[in-house]
Amino acid sequence: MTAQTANGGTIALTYREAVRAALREALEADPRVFLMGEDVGRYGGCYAVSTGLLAEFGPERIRDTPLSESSFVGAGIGAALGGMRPIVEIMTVNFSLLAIDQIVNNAATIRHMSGGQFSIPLVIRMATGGGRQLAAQHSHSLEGWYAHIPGIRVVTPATLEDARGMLASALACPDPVLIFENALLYNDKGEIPADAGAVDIDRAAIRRPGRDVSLITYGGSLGKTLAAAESLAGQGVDAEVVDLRTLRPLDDATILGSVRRTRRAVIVDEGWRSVGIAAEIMARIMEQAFYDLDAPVARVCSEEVPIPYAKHLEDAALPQTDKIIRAVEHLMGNHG
Amino acid sequence: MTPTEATNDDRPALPERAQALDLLRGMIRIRRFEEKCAELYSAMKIRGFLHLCIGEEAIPVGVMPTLVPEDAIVATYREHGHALARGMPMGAVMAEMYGKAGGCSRGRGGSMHLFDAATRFYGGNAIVGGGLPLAVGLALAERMQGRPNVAACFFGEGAVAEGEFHESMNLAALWNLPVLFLCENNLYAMGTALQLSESNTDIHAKAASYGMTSEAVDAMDVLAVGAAARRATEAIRAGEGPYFLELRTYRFRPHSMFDPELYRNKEEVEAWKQRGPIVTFSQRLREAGLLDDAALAGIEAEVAREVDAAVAFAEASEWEPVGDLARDVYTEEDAA
Amino acid sequence: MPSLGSDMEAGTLVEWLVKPGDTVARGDIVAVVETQKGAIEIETFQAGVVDRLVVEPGTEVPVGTVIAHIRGEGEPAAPAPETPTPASEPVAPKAAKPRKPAEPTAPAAASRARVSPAARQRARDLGVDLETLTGTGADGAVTLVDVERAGAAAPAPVPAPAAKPTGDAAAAMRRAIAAAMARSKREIPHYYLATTIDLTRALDWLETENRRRPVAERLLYGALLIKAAALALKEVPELNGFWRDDAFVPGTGIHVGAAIALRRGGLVAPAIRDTDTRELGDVMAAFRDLVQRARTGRLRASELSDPTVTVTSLGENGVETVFPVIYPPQVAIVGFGSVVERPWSVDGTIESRRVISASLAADHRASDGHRGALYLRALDRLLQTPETLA
Amino acid sequence: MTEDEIRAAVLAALTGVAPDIEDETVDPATPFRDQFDFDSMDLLNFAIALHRSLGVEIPEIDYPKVASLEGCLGYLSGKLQDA
Repeated sequence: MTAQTANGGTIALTYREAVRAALREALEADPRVFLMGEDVGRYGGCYAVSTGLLAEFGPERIRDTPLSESSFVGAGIGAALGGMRPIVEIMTVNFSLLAIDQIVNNAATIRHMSGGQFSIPLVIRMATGGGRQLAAQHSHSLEGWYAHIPGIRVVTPATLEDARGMLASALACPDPVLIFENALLYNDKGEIPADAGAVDIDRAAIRRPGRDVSLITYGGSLGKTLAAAESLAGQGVDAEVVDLRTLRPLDDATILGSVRRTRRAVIVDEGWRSVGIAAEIMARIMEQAFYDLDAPVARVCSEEVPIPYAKHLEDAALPQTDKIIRAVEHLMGNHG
Repeated sequence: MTPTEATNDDRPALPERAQALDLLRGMIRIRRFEEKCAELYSAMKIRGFLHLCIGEEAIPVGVMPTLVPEDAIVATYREHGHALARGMPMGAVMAEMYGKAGGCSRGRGGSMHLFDAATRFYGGNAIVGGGLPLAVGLALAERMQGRPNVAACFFGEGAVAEGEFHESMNLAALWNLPVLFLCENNLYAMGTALQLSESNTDIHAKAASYGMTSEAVDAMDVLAVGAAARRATEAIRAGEGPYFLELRTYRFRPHSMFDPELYRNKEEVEAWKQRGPIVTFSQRLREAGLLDDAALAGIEAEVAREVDAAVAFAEASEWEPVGDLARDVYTEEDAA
Repeated sequence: MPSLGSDMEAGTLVEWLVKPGDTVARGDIVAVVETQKGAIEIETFQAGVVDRLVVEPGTEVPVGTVIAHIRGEGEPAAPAPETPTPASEPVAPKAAKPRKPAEPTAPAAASRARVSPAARQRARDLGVDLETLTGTGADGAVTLVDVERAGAAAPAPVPAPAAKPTGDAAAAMRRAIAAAMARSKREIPHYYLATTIDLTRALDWLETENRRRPVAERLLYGALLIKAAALALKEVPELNGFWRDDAFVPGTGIHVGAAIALRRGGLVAPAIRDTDTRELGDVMAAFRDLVQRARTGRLRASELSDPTVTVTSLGENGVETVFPVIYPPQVAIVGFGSVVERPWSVDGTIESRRVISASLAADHRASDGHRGALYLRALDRLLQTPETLA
Repeated sequence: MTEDEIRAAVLAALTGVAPDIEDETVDPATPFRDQFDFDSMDLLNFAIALHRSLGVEIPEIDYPKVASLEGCLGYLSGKLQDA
């Protein structure tokens, strides 16, 4: 449950523990911060992220809500307007659709609609992504949808450092920030510096430098993409892996800088292919780096089906390492 | 649906003259302002949707004196009366109708989205029911910060059909929050009569079922509205939790400017006009010897000057430069 | 005709509820207008006497059209116009049906050869004829590296080490060399300078150095020449960069392209990035790696496009002096001949010394001979203190 | 180490430097420089490859002795017997 201190000033923990540590730190640092959502308190969080926080901080600040996403997300917006720094947890992105009116019509608009008089310093966390055989109402990746909306920020921590550090930056941001935690990552284990703290929420990161092709991804697909890059290295293809980290605003400079170096790009996105964030990134590459390209930009996305239950079908529906490798092989043609 | 007359005995006692004339002036001020808006709309100075509250003026004028400046207000898209009664400058409101930079929302909101930080006026919200969760959250923020303030939330009876209404009733009652719910029941949600949309048309009974105090009020009587609002705010400030007022009223004008009123007949409208809040209150004041022609003419002249000045202010106000289009989407303007 | 909504463009006057001479108050209903949403009663915002009704019932008029005159109290009656105002004319029906999309009149363009955008751009720079190239990219597309190889006059090496360029490919390369070099000679006004440099001290230092180095880390004097050429460019930066769009564009960093002859003909000049800042051993390692990969067909596209200047040496073949051709869009190329023993005056005494001929071909649009001479002098000076090049 | 093994190692080093060389076409007496267009870099790479596969360190001064297949085989078998 608690992170163990290891030698060399690092601690070993899981992604879940990293998020919890970030929540604890935020609650300790600022009395205006509180956590609100379904089963965040007594149950300990649907994904056990907030386990133990109720005992530490009490029911006023670890606030169980009824199953009414629209009103508690709206209440989070109202509380932010009223001077608080709410963290609202929605169990999964699919349930956020019950609150989409509040997110899109209120959280995203009020600053602009009020001529800049009111900011919404609100953080909404939610689980996203498939791969757990939870079928078509608990497995989708709609973060790209939210990235369509001006007025909100969308971040997708894929590493332990980001799980630990993005929350503090999101809370410091005066505008609404949506944090999408891919549920498959919660059990990821690793070591981070014991003093790991806030990280920026503006920039993409190059997780693996390479010269031959840019693999651009985020969230739950980062691990699969890095695995693909390692495998490709054995074939003499030196792939660069870009972790977007933030889907809105997109870090054009890092994305385009990478593509200009490698001249080839594959976008890996767990969202559906049509009209997704992958399409947006491809469009930006066409607009700004067309003459640097040596191959058509490719993408590996989820197949266009509601995510099915059976494992082999679900696996086939989601981006996988071998699909990424095949896409890269095609782009590379006969080049070594 | 025809109005039912309250008997003379039910009516609240008249206040002293100065206060009574303030109430009358407040209602006339809203009426004349909105009549000017209709004219300016026809002349294409004001565009978009324009929803007038003519006939419903007793509600904002009755409620606002019971609120203190620290209280928070959430209103609907039919909110000119609320904004003016709350004390927002008429010139800034009119300039907003024009879409000018001098408007209370810098021309970003228009008629439906009047905002004002100085008076804690959190906007006209043009999503039916969308403002209720905000008011719940504002009340939560007051409670969590140990402040004694009320979040007053105006909405129409059409909102009662929305899920957000019920979620918000439940949440406010469950958490015992200081919300004053003000349901302006004018009998028609656009063109759909209440009995065509609600299985139980007794709206205050729905609120009562959530375990909060609830009253139905003759909202054509500014004194009745004021008395009910005072009972409600006192109870809320005493820590008794949310309070619900069903304010029975009628709009004399169509839903918006572009409405042929196919859904109600002239006789019904005429019958309600006989009970108009301005005409009945004026009559009562005359009978009590508190108002004569000269005093009324004085009020009208004073209001006419204010309306003219507001129009002049709006006309003289600058247009926001298009170069500033993207301002106030994010607090720091660095997002793509 | 009052505007009742942003989407209302016109209204049809259905009925007048007043007639001339009637007195009207502000807010009175005066007419009924049919709109796309149905009939709506029109109120007047003006009190007075109806002077004249302008629009006849049944007429559709655009928003903003005067439909009646109301005379305020005390105002004189308006004279009746002799002809109807244009604004009161009926609205012309809007263009009815959407037109069918026009049939395409031009035949669809013949599908053109698959060439990547980067390759197409580079081919234009180098004057490489794309028709002559065989693509190695996705779906057989010509890629930047294909163009670079062609532009550098190299037979297209393919990744499999055993594969050999075919006769066709070699011929295509020859044509590509022709294009690139012809462009250079056509467009670039070359000037040539040469000097002889005493290399004795440098070679002695190198022999000592190599005795203490393991075989895999041994240095060739070529690495010393490359490093010296790079450092000298820091003193004459106008030789390091490109001529583009009628202007000199300085290189970002000094990336020396090392000309490497391929075994069956042809030549490539891949970059040793940031040559000036690398240690000599590192320059040697990079140089050796490039030669190895160039001769086994494993260069990367960026290595061929990165150079900001080129160094070529033909000394091993006994050539005394090189008169090199600039590789566009670069603006300079440095050539070295053979190391030969010559009688040489040292402090007034004739000695046998090992010397080398260094030459510079530079683009006269970007620099002048004076600067070129300073460059060769710097090169000479640097090679006299080989330990500072380490 | 047999002569055949040494020969195989030398040919492998040779084709590593110059993939287009076919074993059976190597003339034993003609220097690599004349036969395959070898330059000093190729010779260095060749020496490094032999060092890796056979563990024989060839000093720079001995490069002329390994400049042909024949010379190379003789030089190496001598070196390896010494060891």
